[in-house]
Amino acid sequence: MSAPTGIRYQGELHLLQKEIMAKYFAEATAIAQGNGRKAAHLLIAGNPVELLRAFDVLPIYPEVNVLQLAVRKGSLPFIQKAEELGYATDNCAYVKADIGLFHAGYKTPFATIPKPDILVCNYVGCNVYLNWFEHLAELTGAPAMNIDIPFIRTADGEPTADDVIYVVKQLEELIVLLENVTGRSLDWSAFTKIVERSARTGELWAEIKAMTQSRPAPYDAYFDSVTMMAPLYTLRGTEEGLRFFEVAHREMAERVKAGTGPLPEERFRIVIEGPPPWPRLRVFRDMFTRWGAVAVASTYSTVGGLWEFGFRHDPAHPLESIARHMLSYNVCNRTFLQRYEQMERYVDEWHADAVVIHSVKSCRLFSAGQGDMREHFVRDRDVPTLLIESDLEDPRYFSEAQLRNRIDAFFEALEQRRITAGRGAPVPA
Amino acid sequence: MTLTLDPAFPSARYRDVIEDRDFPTVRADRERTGRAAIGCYPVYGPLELAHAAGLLPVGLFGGGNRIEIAHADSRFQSFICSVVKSTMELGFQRKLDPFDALMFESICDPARNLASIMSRNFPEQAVVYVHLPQNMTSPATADYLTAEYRRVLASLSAVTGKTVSDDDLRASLQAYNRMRAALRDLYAFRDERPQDLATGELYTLARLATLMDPLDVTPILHEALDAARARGGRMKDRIRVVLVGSFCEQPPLELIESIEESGCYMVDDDFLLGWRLFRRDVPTDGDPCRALAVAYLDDSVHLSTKHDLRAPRAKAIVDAVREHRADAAICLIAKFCEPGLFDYALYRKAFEAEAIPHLYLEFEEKMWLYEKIRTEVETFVESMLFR
Amino acid sequence: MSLVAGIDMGARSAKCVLLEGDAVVGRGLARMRPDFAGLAQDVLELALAEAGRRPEDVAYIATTGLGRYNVARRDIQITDITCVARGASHLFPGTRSVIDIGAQTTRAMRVSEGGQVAQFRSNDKCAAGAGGFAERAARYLEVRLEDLGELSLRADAGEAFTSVCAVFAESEIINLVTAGTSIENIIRGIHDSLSEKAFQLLKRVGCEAELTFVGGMARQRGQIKSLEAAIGMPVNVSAEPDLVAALGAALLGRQRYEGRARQEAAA
Amino acid sequence: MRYAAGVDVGSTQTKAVIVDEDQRIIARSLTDTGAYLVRAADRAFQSALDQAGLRRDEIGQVIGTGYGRFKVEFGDTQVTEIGCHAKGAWALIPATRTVIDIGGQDTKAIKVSDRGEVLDFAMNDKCAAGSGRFLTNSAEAVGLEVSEMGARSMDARQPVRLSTVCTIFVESDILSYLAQGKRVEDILAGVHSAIAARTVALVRRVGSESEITMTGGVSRNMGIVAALTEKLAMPVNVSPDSHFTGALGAAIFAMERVLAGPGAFAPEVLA
Repeated sequence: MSAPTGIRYQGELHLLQKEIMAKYFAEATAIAQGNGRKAAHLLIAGNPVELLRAFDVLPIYPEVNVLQLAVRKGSLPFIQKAEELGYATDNCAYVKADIGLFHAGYKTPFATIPKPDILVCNYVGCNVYLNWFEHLAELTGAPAMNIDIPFIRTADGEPTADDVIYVVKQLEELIVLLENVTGRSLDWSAFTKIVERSARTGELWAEIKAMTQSRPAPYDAYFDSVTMMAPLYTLRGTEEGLRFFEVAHREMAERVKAGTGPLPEERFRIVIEGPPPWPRLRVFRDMFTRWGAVAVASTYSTVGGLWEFGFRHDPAHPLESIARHMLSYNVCNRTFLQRYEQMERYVDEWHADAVVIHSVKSCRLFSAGQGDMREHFVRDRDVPTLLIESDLEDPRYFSEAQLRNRIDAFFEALEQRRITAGRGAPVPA
Repeated sequence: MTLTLDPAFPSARYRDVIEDRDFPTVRADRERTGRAAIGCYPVYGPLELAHAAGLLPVGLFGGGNRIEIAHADSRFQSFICSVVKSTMELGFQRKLDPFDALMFESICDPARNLASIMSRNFPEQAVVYVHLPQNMTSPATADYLTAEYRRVLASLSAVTGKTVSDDDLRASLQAYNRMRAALRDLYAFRDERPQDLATGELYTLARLATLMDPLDVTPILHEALDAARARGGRMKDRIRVVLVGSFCEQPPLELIESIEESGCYMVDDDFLLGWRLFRRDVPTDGDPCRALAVAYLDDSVHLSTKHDLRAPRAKAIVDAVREHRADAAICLIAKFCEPGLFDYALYRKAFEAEAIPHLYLEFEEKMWLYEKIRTEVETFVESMLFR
Repeated sequence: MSLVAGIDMGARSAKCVLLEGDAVVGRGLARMRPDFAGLAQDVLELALAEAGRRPEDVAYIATTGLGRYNVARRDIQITDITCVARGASHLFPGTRSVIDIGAQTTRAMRVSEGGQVAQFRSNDKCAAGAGGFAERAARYLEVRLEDLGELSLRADAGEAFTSVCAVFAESEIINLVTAGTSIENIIRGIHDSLSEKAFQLLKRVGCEAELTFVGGMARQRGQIKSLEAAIGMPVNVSAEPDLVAALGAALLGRQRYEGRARQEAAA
Repeated sequence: MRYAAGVDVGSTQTKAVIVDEDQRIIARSLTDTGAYLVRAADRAFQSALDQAGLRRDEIGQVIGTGYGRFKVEFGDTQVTEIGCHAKGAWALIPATRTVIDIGGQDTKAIKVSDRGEVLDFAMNDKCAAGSGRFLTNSAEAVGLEVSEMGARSMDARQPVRLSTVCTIFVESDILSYLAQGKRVEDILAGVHSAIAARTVALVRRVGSESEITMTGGVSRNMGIVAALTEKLAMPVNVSPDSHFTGALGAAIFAMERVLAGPGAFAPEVLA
């Protein structure tokens, strides 16, 4: 049923990304083969990767590993392995794939994932993270720590003073734990340099994101942003990571100047909410490409951190700025209504025609209640909004015919209104 | 006649009350005392704070199987558990009007989003959100939770306009201590003489305790214990089971009854667990907010929404089976409940390691037909009795 | 000598097995209809007719299946899971695992030596792979249900079905036909997806040899082959795989009946 | 006189309609889809042509719609059934502002402008619960034809309450009720009310503006129409041609293109 568009989405940047990610996975494999370096498993939402880098501990994100599996169409057997062990069909498929991966010796087509020397559960919004790392702790026996990040819950939408103190104290405890695991003490000046690089990376990333405000958008802020997200988490704070974003910034700025976009023609500017369907990403993107629909902004690209509205890491107060990053500068730890506001800014400041909500079964943090979100945008904001469902990891929940039908109907209606606007209504028989 | 339907037993008076989503006990309390009420979403919240602030804390356990979901599934998808939807539905059907405020806690992702969505759709109710900590190993956590409780207390007294003294708090701690102690006694009695206290009866009483002021309900619990003691039922040929997985969304009373009548005695369960979470009384000397915080961190029973790296829950369940001399465990898990479903994977591993027979069942509060579950429980019991 | 009847009031049909000692002397089968009591009577009479016996020869009736409580004249009702396990290990004493694919539900069981259920699991919502799916598929593909088995054996490759929901799986069938996939390969794909789902359940209760395959779908040779391929071991299949629950009921009924007789003799 | 046609390849049935320049229906045909979509489309179109006494080359434009719209190989282009049901319902009953269509796998509620354009639409989520297939399976469970359900359900006394809208598990619910000795009529009424409840929830998403028109084959089930009317507390239009609404909408889009030439609406896609 799929209609391949034959459009080549890959640019310079995608090639560079492939290269540095391959290098990253080679490092991971080397650790798995016992080169003595330490690896920590942590999670993407509001990740405190700077601290790990300060101890030369390689950050391993189970989410990145399992989405790689899904993109390579290899996630299902791992999911099923976990289901044999008693995990339910309704459990998050990211977790199931990772558990399956553990039982398969962490061997993947792209890397051998090292077992964790330490489990850092940065509990930033997602409650499933807690179950996930609890199970990994049970399976691997690695030392584990929950970093408890109080959720945004006050009228002003900001963390409380006590929240910041609490998180900073926990980060100090994490430092002690890392010192025990690595047998070295924290080199503060090296650490502040890393935070400094994170700040500059954030600056570049924020500017890159602002570029999609221009017409046409130089890149797709959903399908192409994911290309830039992996380095943002795995390499943030490193020289190489910083270089990647300098290259990205240059390439995108040139595209803006040249007025080139990802598609031959930008017919619809959309904001996409929710994680992508990794198992069928290309097919899914083609469904939008057929209509000349380009994402100018996406909430998913702010899972790891929300930089476009001004947050930067602060080398002068490294721990406190990391705490603030975890507490309030990522989409996961903000309230559902704050996400509405974020999307409204995207619609207004990025000049979008419509909102597309991709609801994934696995991730309730994102999806639970998106019907209300649709309601808000359609009723209160009069923004055409489409709600579609599949999953981010489990191919069994991707119903191609159904998705195509809804996406076609949605853009058909937008286009029909454009065409008939101003023209007299045809008289029915 | 089954025990549960014994009209002379105190719980029989409340069988309908606990399923009535017009909240008669709450309306009666307001008429008598004129005080406002706060609906408390499961699993656990600091009820004492609300009580001290002059609110009647009321357990909000969804819509049960009498409410038809007509609006809420336009907000929440098919893969979201029923209690989230039915709570929203209660709002749309104006059933939450008796409440001036609603309390939600950081128990799972859908519940957290629900708190936001409720505040958007029903601004007339103040939404109080409590972030319960998940780092049980840090010395900083007790300070955090104490501060959090002070913050919550402030927003609660903002609802009633009452300034709360530490003595007010101590009085409330005491009231809930007594209520929880009475429930502990009833649970201990059922463990000892399950033939004289059916789970349906115990559940009705425990559920009633979530709908009334602790000061008013405790005498009823005492009365029930005496009535049960006075019975002299014959022990039936049934297996003793520990039931886990129903700590948040609640199964219909009829389901609890048909499970027991399919041939087992429930000698322990986790129904309404948040309302009887503490192992012993909360100390009433010293800083009451800190006492309540420490009780949650260090002195509460295992809970699927509390991730304590010091004490694996699977071990706690296995201990419970031993402690209650149970023959088996039944995992009765709410459909789409991620905390419950994740825990099952760990429980199953532990049960198999310990050779404890177990049965896995899924339920929904809005269930109406129990044939499938009945068949599975009967089979399970048959397989144990004819072993 | 008196007879013991096992009546299985199943989802799509009612079945009856008459036991005289160890021998099955009568069988009855009728399609489901709303009037359960009458239906039970019919299958019993069909069985009696085959056995050439009269109703008063029936000393004991054990019922099972969804409508087990709807037979007034029953002596005992037992769940179909217990009965299937007992029936399977009577037919194949080596049975340690059982897969039961009926019209409505797919079930996997681990059974003990005596034929008691040790662990079992039924298909849950959104993983509904049961015989009904194959029935509807047959209608789509314009072939007779009883031909599915043979057609599937002629497949050169099985088409994988990814959807967990049988409703969407049906639309996948249409897509496959449109894409020009051969009927044989599609049917093989249907059998494979039922096998896959059954195997997933079996793995959850623990798979041990010997495996006995019962239920209506076990009548289709293609389904048997596909299941053996999926699990990677041979499966036992009896001549009348959809009568196993009724047989189990009769056997358990006889056990109770004889026990009672012994007690009376002792008294 | 110029003519245009619409062919609606649905998951259960395929419909074809031919209209003239005044958008009058001059031929309509209906056939079971089965698994061979291309054949079904051709069959339906041919019998409509025979009925109208026209040759293929006399049809200016043909637009395909429905799940199998890409299989209308002789068609000039495709429009989704959402667009076509809106257009068709508006053509049949111009006052229509909300359209309800219960399809085999998808139930739709569509908000329509006074020009027959889609303003908003809502469909059942990923789960096929409460769709048309739910009816088929329910009919099987009580041993009836789908076409018999509506009339039978009108004799209900105490409709049962189903515990699921899952298309797969409704059968076991129904059997449990039969086991409890419930009347078939009461069970059918329960089935209809369950579907109506799901559908009304969808209608609320787009806003239940009058007038409401129900389209598609299921609209011939008087039991469901009654349940919908009751739950919506407002009348529901059903045109005698409601079964052909999708095909009619497609035919009208096709005729607009015939009359206005390029520029009239039909979706343009890049690839």
